[in-house]
Amino acid sequence: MKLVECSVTHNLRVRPEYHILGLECGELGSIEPGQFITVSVDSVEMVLRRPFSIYRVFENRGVIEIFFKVVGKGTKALSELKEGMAVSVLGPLGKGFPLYEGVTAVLLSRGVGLASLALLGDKLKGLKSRVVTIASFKGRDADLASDNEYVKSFSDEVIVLYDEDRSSDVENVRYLLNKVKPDVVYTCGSKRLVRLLKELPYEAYVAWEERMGCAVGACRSCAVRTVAGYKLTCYDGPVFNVRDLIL
Amino acid sequence: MKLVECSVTHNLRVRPEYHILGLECGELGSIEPGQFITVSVDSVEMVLRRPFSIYRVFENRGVIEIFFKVVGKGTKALSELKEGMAVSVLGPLGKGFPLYEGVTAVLLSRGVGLASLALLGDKLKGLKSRVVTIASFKGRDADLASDNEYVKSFSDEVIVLYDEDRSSDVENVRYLLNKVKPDVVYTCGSKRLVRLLKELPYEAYVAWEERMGCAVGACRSCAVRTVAGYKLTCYDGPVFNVRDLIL
Amino acid sequence: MELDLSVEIAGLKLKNPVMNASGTYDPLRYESLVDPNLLGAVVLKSLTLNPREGNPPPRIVEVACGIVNSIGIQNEGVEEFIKVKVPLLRKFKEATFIASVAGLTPNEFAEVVEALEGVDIFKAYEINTSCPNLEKGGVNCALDERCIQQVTKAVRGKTNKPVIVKLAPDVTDIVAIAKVAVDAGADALTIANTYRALVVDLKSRKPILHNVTGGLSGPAIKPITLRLVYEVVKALDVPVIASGGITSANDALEYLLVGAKAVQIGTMNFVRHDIMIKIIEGIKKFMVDEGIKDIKEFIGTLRT
Amino acid sequence: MELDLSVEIAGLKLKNPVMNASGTYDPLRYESLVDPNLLGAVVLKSLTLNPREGNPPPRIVEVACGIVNSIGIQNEGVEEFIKVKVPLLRKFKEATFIASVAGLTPNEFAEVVEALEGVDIFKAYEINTSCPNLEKGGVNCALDERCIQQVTKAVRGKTNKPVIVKLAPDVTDIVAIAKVAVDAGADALTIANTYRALVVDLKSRKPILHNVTGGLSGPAIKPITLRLVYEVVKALDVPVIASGGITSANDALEYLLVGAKAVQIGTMNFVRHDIMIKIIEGIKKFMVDEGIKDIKEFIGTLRT
Ligand SMILES: Cc1cc2nc3c(=O)[nH]c(=O)nc-3n(C[C@H](O)[C@H](O)[C@H](O)COP(=O)(O)OP(=O)(O)OC[C@H]3O[C@@H](n4cnc5c(N)ncnc54)[C@H](O)[C@@H]3O)c2cc1C
Ligand SMILES: Cc1cc2nc3c(=O)[nH]c(=O)nc-3n(C[C@H](O)[C@H](O)[C@H](O)COP(=O)(O)OP(=O)(O)OC[C@H]3O[C@@H](n4cnc5c(N)ncnc54)[C@H](O)[C@@H]3O)c2cc1C
Ligand SMILES: Cc1cc2nc3c(=O)[nH]c(=O)nc-3n(C[C@H](O)[C@H](O)[C@H](O)COP(=O)(O)O)c2cc1C
Ligand SMILES: Cc1cc2nc3c(=O)[nH]c(=O)nc-3n(C[C@H](O)[C@H](O)[C@H](O)COP(=O)(O)O)c2cc1C
Ligand code: FES
Ligand code: FES
Repeated sequence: MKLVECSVTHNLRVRPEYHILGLECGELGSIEPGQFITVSVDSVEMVLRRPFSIYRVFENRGVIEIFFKVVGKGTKALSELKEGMAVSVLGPLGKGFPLYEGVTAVLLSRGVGLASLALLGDKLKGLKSRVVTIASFKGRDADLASDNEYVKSFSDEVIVLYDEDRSSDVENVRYLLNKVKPDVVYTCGSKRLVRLLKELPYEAYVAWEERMGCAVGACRSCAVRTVAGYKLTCYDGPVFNVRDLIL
Repeated sequence: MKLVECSVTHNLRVRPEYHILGLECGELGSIEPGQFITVSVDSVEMVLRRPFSIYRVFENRGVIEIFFKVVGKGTKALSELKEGMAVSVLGPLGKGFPLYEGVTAVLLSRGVGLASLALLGDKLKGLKSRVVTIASFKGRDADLASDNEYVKSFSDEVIVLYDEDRSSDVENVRYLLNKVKPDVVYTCGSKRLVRLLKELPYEAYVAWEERMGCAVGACRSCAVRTVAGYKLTCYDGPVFNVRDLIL
Repeated sequence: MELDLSVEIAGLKLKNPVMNASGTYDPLRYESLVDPNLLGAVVLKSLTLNPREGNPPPRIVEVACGIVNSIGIQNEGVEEFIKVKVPLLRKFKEATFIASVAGLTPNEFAEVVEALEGVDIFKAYEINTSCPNLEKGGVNCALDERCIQQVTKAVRGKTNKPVIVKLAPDVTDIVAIAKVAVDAGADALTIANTYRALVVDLKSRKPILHNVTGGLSGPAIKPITLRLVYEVVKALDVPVIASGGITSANDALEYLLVGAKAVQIGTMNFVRHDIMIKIIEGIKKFMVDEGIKDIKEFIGTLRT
Repeated sequence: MELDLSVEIAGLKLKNPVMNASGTYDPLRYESLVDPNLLGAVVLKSLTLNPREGNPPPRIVEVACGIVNSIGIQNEGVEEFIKVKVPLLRKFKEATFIASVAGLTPNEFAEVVEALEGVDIFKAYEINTSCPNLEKGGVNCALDERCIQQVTKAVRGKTNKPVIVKLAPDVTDIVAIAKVAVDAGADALTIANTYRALVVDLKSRKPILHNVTGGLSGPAIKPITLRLVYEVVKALDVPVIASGGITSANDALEYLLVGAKAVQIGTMNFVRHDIMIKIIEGIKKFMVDEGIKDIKEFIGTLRT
């Protein structure tokens, strides 16, 4: 974990409200899929740093990308960053996903939660696992997967679901998972999906999200209830076995 | 007085730490020399608007200029504004200098206080008065008058004084004023100069500076002591007869 | 959709729940920017019996997300106010005026109210208890339950108009002090004034305000004052007007959600001079978006 | 220039006046970013007798220039702490550790101190009085003079190490409560903890924190806590450690100017994780610029 001043290499608006921000940070140390960084937006009015999953890594160039949705003041400010501007980055933080070789894995994402799973898909592909990406979105105009070359590059199959045609209904997701019969499922912080995975027999991990203070395991702000009592999302997680979480 | 969103037309760094900011505000109404505007920098962390004299007016283009020194967080932020950015401007505010036709007037400024007197010089020139500008600065690298074409355009004479060669000493200023024997002297908020003018027999006015809240005469934050009790710098001033002020 | 923004506070009908906070707005000086007829109410600057010249400058300083002020209740005194200012205010025919009353002894509050009783434009009194009490060696009346009681009783004895007691926020137990005011006859409470604060300058090694300490206001204080309003509304059956750090319609709505019947805008009047009008518009927009016809149905609906 | 940054608080020598605030920093988790040996002191997270799991999430929320938290003193209990954590801390050989003690009854504080007495790495105790007092129906001990007195006395009876009582800021009269602590045996005071606050969400119409209210910290509170330190230093002859909204060397220096003997950094440890080191460097730079050789010559030199 390092605290570094990074410089913005690019800030792409991929959809209204969705941005991919490239940050040249030099050597951050080895990065596990599922780990995250925090960035500082402004240190007086907006005191807290914002956490984001590491979406993609360009190791040779010392560049990482985060993929975020504009939801409030902080992400608004980040969406306005221009090339060359400096951003304070802390990371990599937390513990990543367990990786398996030669298995069938489903990445089950909801919305921009895809950002927490992409780097994992990339790694799994390298480990010769079969990657089925099931990505659910509100509507077609929020679809972050269909045109996404990166996601296609590591996915053996990409299944896109929408609320607007009800294909994202839990029952349909259950049906799809049961059809794939994965060895392992990875998901992000949608409570609905985590609940579903708790019911199904597949090994499953989630990248959890909780409001954070320090993001390094010191302040105990980011507690999440597990079968072993409260755990810290930033330090013990953000990746948890879905069966350990008590929602 | 209007509250308008203006757009930055230019932001010139004339010396390290000194900027001229051009603002296209459309029709603000008639502007008297000595009046000021306030600009909003950020409305959460930096709650207060910042007051600046109106330095110059380009009536036909609906553009005004302010001339400011970077002294703290607000002016730092203003110094970083780029062309086309929006700035909230309130003005024109306060009461300006009394104007005289066909007289000999001295503009006696200190540092960036020149910004409060320039528009006045321009007006006096139009009124066929003789304008002697005496501008005092810390050192040659903070000299804002010598190369200033605008100041030269309205001044019949420009006398520049420095601390570094002690030409700005009060006694020398006294000597110079007594040599010019002006009908009226206009100055800005240097206490030392106001004290000197109180001792001299010339009619004299000062553009006073005090910390402000509302800037429109409602909150009573900007009190300045006068022979008639506290007056409001933003509303009764910022221009006062030096003899009315109690320092 | 026909929206009903009106609220009633101790019999006082307001066309909407948005008013200014005392000392931060003057309908005459803001005339070209804000139409006071559109506001829920207009609260005037606090008045004392005799003219007060206020504290020497500097009187205001900016801090992170706020300002600290020590005006010292500069005002012309109630007599001059009635003679000079009231006639000028009459032109705002649709405005609802509330007088703000201050004093250096409990009795002075009563005398100011007495002097104002004949002035028909005032529909209610707000009692600014954050004044030094000279009978008690200058301690802040608002921090002293006994003083709050005396002042409220003294004022209550002089008028049948609604008496709104404005409390200080920086007390150990706001409910206890609120209860004292209510028991002594307050019809409503304004919660709250500014927080005692200090700002110093490293270069000169001196306090920045001439008065040394001052009162903190602005966005910085909102979470604390919101908690105060929450506590009082939960504990007592008295209408509360909220004052503290409101910068937007959302901030105003948060106070209403917690149970305030109306809100006051203070510091933000210095920043965006037309903010009160913007906040009224923002509340309307929220009501439309959320399908709320009557703001009274929204007030106090916090779910805990 | 040879700079002397050392200060002494009730016999406890600190190499410089900069330490962390309890609950906002952990020397092990920050190890790659901050060398705890360089700090004036390291204050650990508050400990209770038994393990406490803390409040359900959300536990933290951002507000203008601050955060509001309700962790609920989640901790492993003093026994587990001594067994597991203390051995790990021993590697920081040059660090000065202060234990933070909490409890749900006055007696519990004493028991925690008793349990810690044998642990040589602790050079002093900070008593976090901002805890619900179960003997008094859960009211916050820090707001109750009687409870402050009982807790201080109970702790004082168990140790000869310096006892630093940490007070709550949101009280009517900080000097009165500080005096109670000092009279009951406190060697020093930490001023102050967080301010009770509330944050609500308009969409869900619910409080954001599961615990409803929480404590406000960060830059927003600095002017208020600075005033508290000023009042206590002026009134009482007791060393004060300041805690509240420090973001920079200048903020730290302002507290020292007013008379605090040392300062604690809390919330800002979340924002710039190496801030305490930066602040120590900034203080040194200020001393060089202003020609101050010994920080003790600067402390308390405010001119009013
Ligand atoms: C481990 C982790 C990884 C994340 N990865 C991503 C990602 O890759 N892409 C993405 O778009 N978003 C991600 N999020 C959510 C992202 O952090 C929030 O959307 C963002 O902080 C919102 O900031 P804001 O200022 O725009 O919103 P505001 O609502 O103004 O933020 C106010 C406060 O709430 C916090 N907050 C708001 N939403 C969340 C949330 N969902 N989780 C945690 N804190 C929150 C903010 O950090 C801030 O402190 C992640 C969150 C966590 C905890
Ligand atoms: C009527 C008037 C006209 C002015 N005209 C000019 C001008 O033409 N050019 C120029 O460079 N400066 C001018 N000033 C001073 C200018 O307003 C301050 O330098 C500026 O506000 C500093 O802001 P800051 O955020 O950089 O400084 P900070 O020190 O961070 O400001 C903190 C607070 O103090 C206030 N403040 C600081 N210095 C002053 C000051 N001298 N007077 C009033 N308030 C102050 C700020 O407005 C702000 O509220 C004028 C001031 C007044 C009152
Ligand atoms: C410059 C200034 C002057 C004030 N004068 C008064 C006053 O005369 N009477 C009063 O009751 N409150 C006065 N207040 C307090 C405000 O009315 C208000 O209660 C407080 O500022 C908190 O609200 P805010 O955060 O919206 O500013 C004053 C506040 C400021 C900033
Ligand atoms: C997340 C968090 C946890 C805290 N935990 C404790 C604690 O366990 N014990 C304690 O005495 N104070 C605790 N505090 C209060 C801080 O120690 C500090 O006094 C307060 O935050 C004010 O300082 P600041 O503005 O620098 O944060 C905590 C504060 C925060 C933000
Ligand atoms: S955010 Fe501080 S412990 Fe997780
Ligand atoms: S700044 Fe409000 S009266 Fe002058």
